[in-house]
Amino acid sequence: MATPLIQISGLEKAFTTNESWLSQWRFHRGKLRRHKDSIHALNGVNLTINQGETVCVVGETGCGKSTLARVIMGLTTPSAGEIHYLDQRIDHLNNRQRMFFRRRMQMVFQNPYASLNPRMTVYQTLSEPISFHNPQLSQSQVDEQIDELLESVGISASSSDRYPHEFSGGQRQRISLARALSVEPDFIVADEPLSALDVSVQAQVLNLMMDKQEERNLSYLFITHDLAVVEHFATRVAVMYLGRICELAPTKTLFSAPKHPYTRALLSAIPRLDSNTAQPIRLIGEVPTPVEKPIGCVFQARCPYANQRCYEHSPAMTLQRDGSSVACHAIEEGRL
Amino acid sequence: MLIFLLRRLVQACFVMIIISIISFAIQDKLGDPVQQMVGMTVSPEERNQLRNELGLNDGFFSQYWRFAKGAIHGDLGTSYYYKEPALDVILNKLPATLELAFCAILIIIFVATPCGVLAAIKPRHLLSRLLMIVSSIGLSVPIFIVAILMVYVFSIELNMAPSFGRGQTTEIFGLWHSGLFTKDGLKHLLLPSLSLAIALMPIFVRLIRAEMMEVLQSEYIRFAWSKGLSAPRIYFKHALKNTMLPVITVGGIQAGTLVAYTILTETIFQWPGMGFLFMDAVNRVDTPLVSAYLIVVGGIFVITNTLVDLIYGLVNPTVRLASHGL
Amino acid sequence: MKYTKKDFIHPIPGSRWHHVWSGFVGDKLAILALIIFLFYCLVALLAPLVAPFDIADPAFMDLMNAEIAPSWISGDERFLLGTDAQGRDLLSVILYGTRLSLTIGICAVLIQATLGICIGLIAGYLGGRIDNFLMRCADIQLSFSNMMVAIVFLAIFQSLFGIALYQQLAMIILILVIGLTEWPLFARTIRASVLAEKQKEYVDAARVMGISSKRIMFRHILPNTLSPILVIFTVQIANAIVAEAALSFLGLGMPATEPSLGSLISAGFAYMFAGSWWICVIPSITLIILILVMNLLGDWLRDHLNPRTYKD
Amino acid sequence: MKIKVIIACCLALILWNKAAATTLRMAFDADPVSLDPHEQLSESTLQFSHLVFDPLLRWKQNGQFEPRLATKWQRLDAQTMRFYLRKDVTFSNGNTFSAKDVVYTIQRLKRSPDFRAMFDTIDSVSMVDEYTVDVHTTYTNPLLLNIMTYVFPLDKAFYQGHDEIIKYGETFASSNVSGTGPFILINRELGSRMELKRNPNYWDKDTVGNVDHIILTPIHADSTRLAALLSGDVDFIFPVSPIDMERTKKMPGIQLVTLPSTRILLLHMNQKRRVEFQDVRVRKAINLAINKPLIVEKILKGYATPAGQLSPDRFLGHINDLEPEYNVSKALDLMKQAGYEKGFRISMMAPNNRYMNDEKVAQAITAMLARINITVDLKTLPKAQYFKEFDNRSADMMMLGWQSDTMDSNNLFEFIIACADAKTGLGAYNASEYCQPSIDDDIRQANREMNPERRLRLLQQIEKTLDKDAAVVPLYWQSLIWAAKDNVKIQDIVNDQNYPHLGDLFIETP
Amino acid sequence: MNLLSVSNLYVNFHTKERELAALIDVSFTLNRGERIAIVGESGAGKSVLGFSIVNLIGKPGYIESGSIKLENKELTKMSLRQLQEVRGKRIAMIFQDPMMTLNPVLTIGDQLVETIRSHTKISYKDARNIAIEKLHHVQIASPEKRFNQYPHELSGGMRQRVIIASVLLLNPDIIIADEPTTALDVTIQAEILQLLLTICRDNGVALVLISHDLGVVSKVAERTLVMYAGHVVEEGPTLEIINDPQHPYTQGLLNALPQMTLPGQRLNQIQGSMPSLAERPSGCAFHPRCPYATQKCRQEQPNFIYSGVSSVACFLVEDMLNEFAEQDQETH
Repeated sequence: MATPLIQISGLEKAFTTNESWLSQWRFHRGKLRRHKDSIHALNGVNLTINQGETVCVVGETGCGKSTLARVIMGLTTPSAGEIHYLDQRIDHLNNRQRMFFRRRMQMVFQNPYASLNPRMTVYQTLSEPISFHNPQLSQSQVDEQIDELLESVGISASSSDRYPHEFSGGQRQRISLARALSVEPDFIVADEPLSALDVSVQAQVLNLMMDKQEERNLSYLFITHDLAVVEHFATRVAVMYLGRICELAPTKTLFSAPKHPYTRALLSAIPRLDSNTAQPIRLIGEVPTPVEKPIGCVFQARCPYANQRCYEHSPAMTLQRDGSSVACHAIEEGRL
Repeated sequence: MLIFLLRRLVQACFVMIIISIISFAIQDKLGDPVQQMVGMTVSPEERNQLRNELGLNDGFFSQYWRFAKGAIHGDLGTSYYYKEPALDVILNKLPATLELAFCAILIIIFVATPCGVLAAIKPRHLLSRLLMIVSSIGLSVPIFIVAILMVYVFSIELNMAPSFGRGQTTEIFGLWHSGLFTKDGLKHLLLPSLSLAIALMPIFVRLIRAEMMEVLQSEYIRFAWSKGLSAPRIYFKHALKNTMLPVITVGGIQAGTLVAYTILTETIFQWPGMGFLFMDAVNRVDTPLVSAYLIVVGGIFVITNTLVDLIYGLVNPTVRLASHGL
Repeated sequence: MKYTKKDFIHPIPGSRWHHVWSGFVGDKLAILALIIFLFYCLVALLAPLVAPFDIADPAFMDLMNAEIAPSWISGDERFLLGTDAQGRDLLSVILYGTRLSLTIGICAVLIQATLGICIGLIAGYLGGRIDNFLMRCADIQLSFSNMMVAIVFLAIFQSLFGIALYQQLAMIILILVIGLTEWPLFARTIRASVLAEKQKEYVDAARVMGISSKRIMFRHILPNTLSPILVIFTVQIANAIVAEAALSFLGLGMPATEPSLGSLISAGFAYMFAGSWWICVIPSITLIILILVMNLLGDWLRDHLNPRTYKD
Repeated sequence: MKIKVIIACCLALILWNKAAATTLRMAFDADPVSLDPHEQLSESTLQFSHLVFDPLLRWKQNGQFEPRLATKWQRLDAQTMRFYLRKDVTFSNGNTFSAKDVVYTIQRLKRSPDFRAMFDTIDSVSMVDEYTVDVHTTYTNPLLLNIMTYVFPLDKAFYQGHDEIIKYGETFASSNVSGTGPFILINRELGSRMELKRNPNYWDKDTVGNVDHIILTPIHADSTRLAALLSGDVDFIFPVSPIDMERTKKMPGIQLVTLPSTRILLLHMNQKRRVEFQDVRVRKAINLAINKPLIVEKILKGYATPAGQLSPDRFLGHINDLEPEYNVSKALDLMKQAGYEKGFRISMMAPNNRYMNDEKVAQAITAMLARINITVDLKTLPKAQYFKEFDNRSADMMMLGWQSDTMDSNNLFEFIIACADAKTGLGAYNASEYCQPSIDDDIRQANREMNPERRLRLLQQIEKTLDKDAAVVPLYWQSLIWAAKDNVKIQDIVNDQNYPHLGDLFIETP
Repeated sequence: MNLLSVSNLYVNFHTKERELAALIDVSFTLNRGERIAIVGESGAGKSVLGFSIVNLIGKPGYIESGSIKLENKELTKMSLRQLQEVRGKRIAMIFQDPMMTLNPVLTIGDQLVETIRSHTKISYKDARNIAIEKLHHVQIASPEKRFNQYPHELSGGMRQRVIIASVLLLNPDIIIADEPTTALDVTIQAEILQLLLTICRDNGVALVLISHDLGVVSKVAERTLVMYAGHVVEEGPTLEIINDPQHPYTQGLLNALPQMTLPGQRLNQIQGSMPSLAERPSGCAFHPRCPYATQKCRQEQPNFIYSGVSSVACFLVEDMLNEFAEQDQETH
């Protein structure tokens, strides 16, 4: 049995949209009241990531998958819930206390054009974290490490004095990965690292990530909307909708037997090359913006199988026979 | 809407309190009101008694409180020179300045907009290149040189327009002496408002051009072209409205500069407005007038800013006043 | 697993500033503007060496030489640009005036920039209430316009402490007033760029690395906001010089004994219609060219670095 | 009040249309601060007094007196003078003018803070009959008639009861006016405009004056004022900056009138603040180092007379052969003798908007003093601030311009040279803090001396002492320069005191 | 006769230093009612091609030479006024980002009605009715309400529907859709594609779909053009291209897709990346990345040849064909 590396339980996050103190005042039924508008990006996420595995989080825009990544990395503080690294709770730590975990957990970002500081050379970009986290290293040791790192991601060490704009998107994403690897982490969160890349280059980066995983026994939390990549890369898949995970299953199980109505619709909607796929399942309406904390099942508004219970109670994750967990009343009740 | 105004009001109060503290500090520090009131012949004992009676020996805050209470009731002290309530003196001169600024704004709007649009839609046209060169130079010539040049050329050499004063005025509704309704008044208005406009025009021409060019690059303009709309429609309906949004914001900011420039223009053209009055008051050390001017100008800024925000909210549907708390 | 040599990807050559520079070399107007500006700077810097007369010399101001026309008119070889009403060599006075104007302009803008950058960075990076408060202040300050504040402040200072003290401190006060009143422009621009930069992932990457906020602000974000700063910097120097000139024209700037370009124009204004046009016209042209050049440079930088200046 | 203004505007409009040809639009550098002729002893107040009031007698251009409201006068004894008043004169509000008004006016003048000093010499005024008054002086006063030119009879019935005089204060008299003068005030916007119309009942029917309507606009800036004349916006301006003279002379249709005035510009060297100035050789050296003719030539373009003494040649005290001397080497020599070969540093203050090119003159002087190694820190201030500083004696060297109110040398000496005495007001403007008791004695004597010969000797004696002591640095007597359109015949009505008799102004209609 | 024929089109970008070629010798035809796709990675020039059809390439691009004929009218030679009549009425466009495509300060209704009224003389009321009908047609609920709303009040998918509605208003012959679903979520993408497909089929409208997503293309287009660095490298029926790609680039592109390998295996990657306009290599633009590149590829530009199922520009294919031909001749 794999050891759990990261454990997330009951994670919630709400953003206030009207920051200004003055704009929080509203007339409500003839009375002046203070009211904070907020968007509920995460509404109770439970997830475990085991050592050496790749968990993919899929979902559409606004489902909270990026927020999840940022909360895990401590870039935003959660409103509620806990995150454990091995057996230490890390969500409430301040910057100094978190420093140890910074070395253990790293992140690769979506936009290769923005994730590297345009005013810093590749060398500077890489040397900063290395010498920051290993102050004992001498200059030559740092240099050596950088050269090694660069070559290991397929960038010639001689180009370390160049600025990011001199590299192509794929190369930059390699440098990003090199930066993440520079502190020798064992867990990497990758937030849509491929979506800004061309198809031919996507393959390069994905290959590199897989190589590194093999090489260093890394665990990935891979966030994407591209199901084709997921199918290829993931050990387990979590499908998110409106800040909740609605289905969590091993990859094969998910793709062969999707259970949650949303997962089904999502899978059917992928335009595949083989022409024999069925008609996509149409969903009603659009993804709503979670201004109010949702009551009941998050998918109720677009679900063709929703009943009264779905509107009132939110379903709990239940383990299915084939190893997947689904949060759906309809499945629980055997309606689906 | 109500909340928006309420927010503005809070902000306005904040601004006005700061301004009033400053103006009170001036009044307090500059000159001895007792001396101004009774002249040299009164003995020091009598003066001190008078000071006590007037409360001038109290602490700063109680004095300020009194000043603020007076200010709320429109009492900003009495001008030493005019021997009238300072606020009255300034409000008497306000129409002149407002007319000057108003005409300058009109000129700016009606000249800068077409120029900026032309320069944006035909950037390679000879005329628009010329326009940009002229506006570059215009940006670099300080307003006082412009004004001097205007007087020299149009008044002295060509004798086309009078060089100073407001000319003949008529009274409207019994509260406003306007120079807008007589030929003489308009003639007097010509040079000052023109030089004021010329000083601010280049900023707007360039701003409108830059914004327009950017808007013209945008996807929705391309989409409008792809829909086969006519060019004027695209330029004036689709592009101009979007162009005007930042222009309005900057316009609001430039209102402050406009007021500052009226001081220069009024000084050169002897325009009997607030700015001229202010410089005079400074030279005469007429402190109540100086501080009253500060307060009035502060009020004007607060009002213009509110108006600009309102207009912005009306023109731009994405900034609903709701997000300001409608 | 190591990649074979063949797999290495070589980056695209060429540097960031390269195309800016090559564009610059291609633009004759920009080169001309830069040359003129450098010339001004050089002249201002070397005024004591370049000026034909030493303005500190008691013999410098000789009424005997008053109002001599420029040498090409009067034929007087001693005074290339003629003399002013006090018999001072106009060339020397203009050289020193340019030096003074530029000093005031640059120092004032340095103050603006320092203040604006700090406030902008703090407001943009920290956000929230602090941001709200600082930007409200900036809005208010901005809507009052620096000219207005400067006029009022200088006028008050003059009446409060008397002109005597004012004239001693004129330069410092001018620098402070112009410097302290225009910070919002910098602050807003910096804040806007910081907000834009903060969204970018390299900032998050740095945070994930555990790098301190201060270091992120100054080492990571600040260098990336430099291009708008550079543009504003250039344009603001021009504006500061104009502001100083306008204030001097109103009699609120440099005293006649220590003339900047603005006070030279102001003093020469009286002679404008009297035939001695050069006393006013030559400093005016000097000023206009200086400002024009700065504006052209600013324009050029704006076009090529293409930053977004402040906007709501 | 508003209605009044409207009516006035309408009236002005009507008048404008009816008699546009005889409207005089004039621009002066200042307008009267108050309508009360006794509130301030200033040029603009007196100019206004000559418009709306009439004096008992006034100066003619040739220096003679011209009877106005007093038809004739006669000395009864050493201390009494009798004035016979004009009959059939009415005030603008219809009240008739009589001796009671004169008595009332002189009594009020004696209360005025500004005029009090001048009228101290008058002990009392008595009414002999309806149209005769006797003026009694405390001692024999040779200048009584000179003083009487400042008596502009007020309407007693109009003013009495609310006639307090408050400087810079708001009083009845400061905003209401009733005089016998050639013009009636119809509209006034302080600081920007004043309108007057001809008094239809004016007593002087023989005058050639045909101005029906006057619009006075104060314009501070020399160039703007001149521009207004050149662009035809006004008909008559004062003053014209000497700088602009060359150009103005060339303009067709514009005439310039200049008169040497009696206003002396001088520098005070404060002996209390600086020990150096207590040395007569230093003072002499400073006098020698300043090239007065050059200042006059270059800065004032010749529109002034270099001065080697205080009294202009019109005054009794003037000594013909006392010319300004300029000699730097001699000055350096004197400095050496005094032990200040290396010079010293002094502060100096001058106004920058009071006298003709005052700031530039002051700058030129600093340059000249630098030649004898005296470094001058010059500050120039607007007049509102300058005179406060002057009263405080804030600088080592200060500039002053003085015009004798009585058109007599002794007035200069009393205020500028006499030892300061707060009680009598003597030496009130003596910023030199120079005190020479012998001069004080001479001044006192000259004040009572009726014999012109002896008086002449006394006054010249003072000038000689001053020259010997180099007590102050007399610079020059400033000229007055007016400009007008050709058809405005100002040359007949201007005078060296700068109170143009606009009632007598004739404007040619084309 | 072809509805649209593009032949030998060259498009350049004007820069200070030199002219950069964005499209090189591009030719293709489009028949009435046909749906074709232009596929390529970013920088391949596919959007430029789309925009150049209606002569809407943004500055500093311009058509250097070549012809674009709509039926027999030459579009490149038209005046602006004539072009404006073609745009919208005959050829309509759908843009990539629905968030940016609608004018933020005008209501949906305004933008729809003005499109109709600028091409046909018709009263506001009638135009409004048509607009509402079309909104209904693209499955927008309560179109009357939407009519008076501003774009920012709608979601992305809704906006793209509005854009499609506005394109349909004048029943154009051709719709050019430039990555119409890239900015949308998968579920919405499926719907929009479905909608587009239905509309084209039902009304006999020809569609030019510009996309980088082969999956999308395979669902919609009948014929596909593959572009690389300003060239069309392969053209043919979509199914043929997907099942039997000829050009090494097309092969690489398809092989790089994750579904082409077993899960957990290394993907078949192409080395390197697309060159920028300024650094286009000599000869065949693909040669630095091509595993089969020869000396000839580095020096010469391959011609477009028909290989049985599709047309390809590749020396490898050419050589192979020649070999076959020789073998053929030999066997004969």
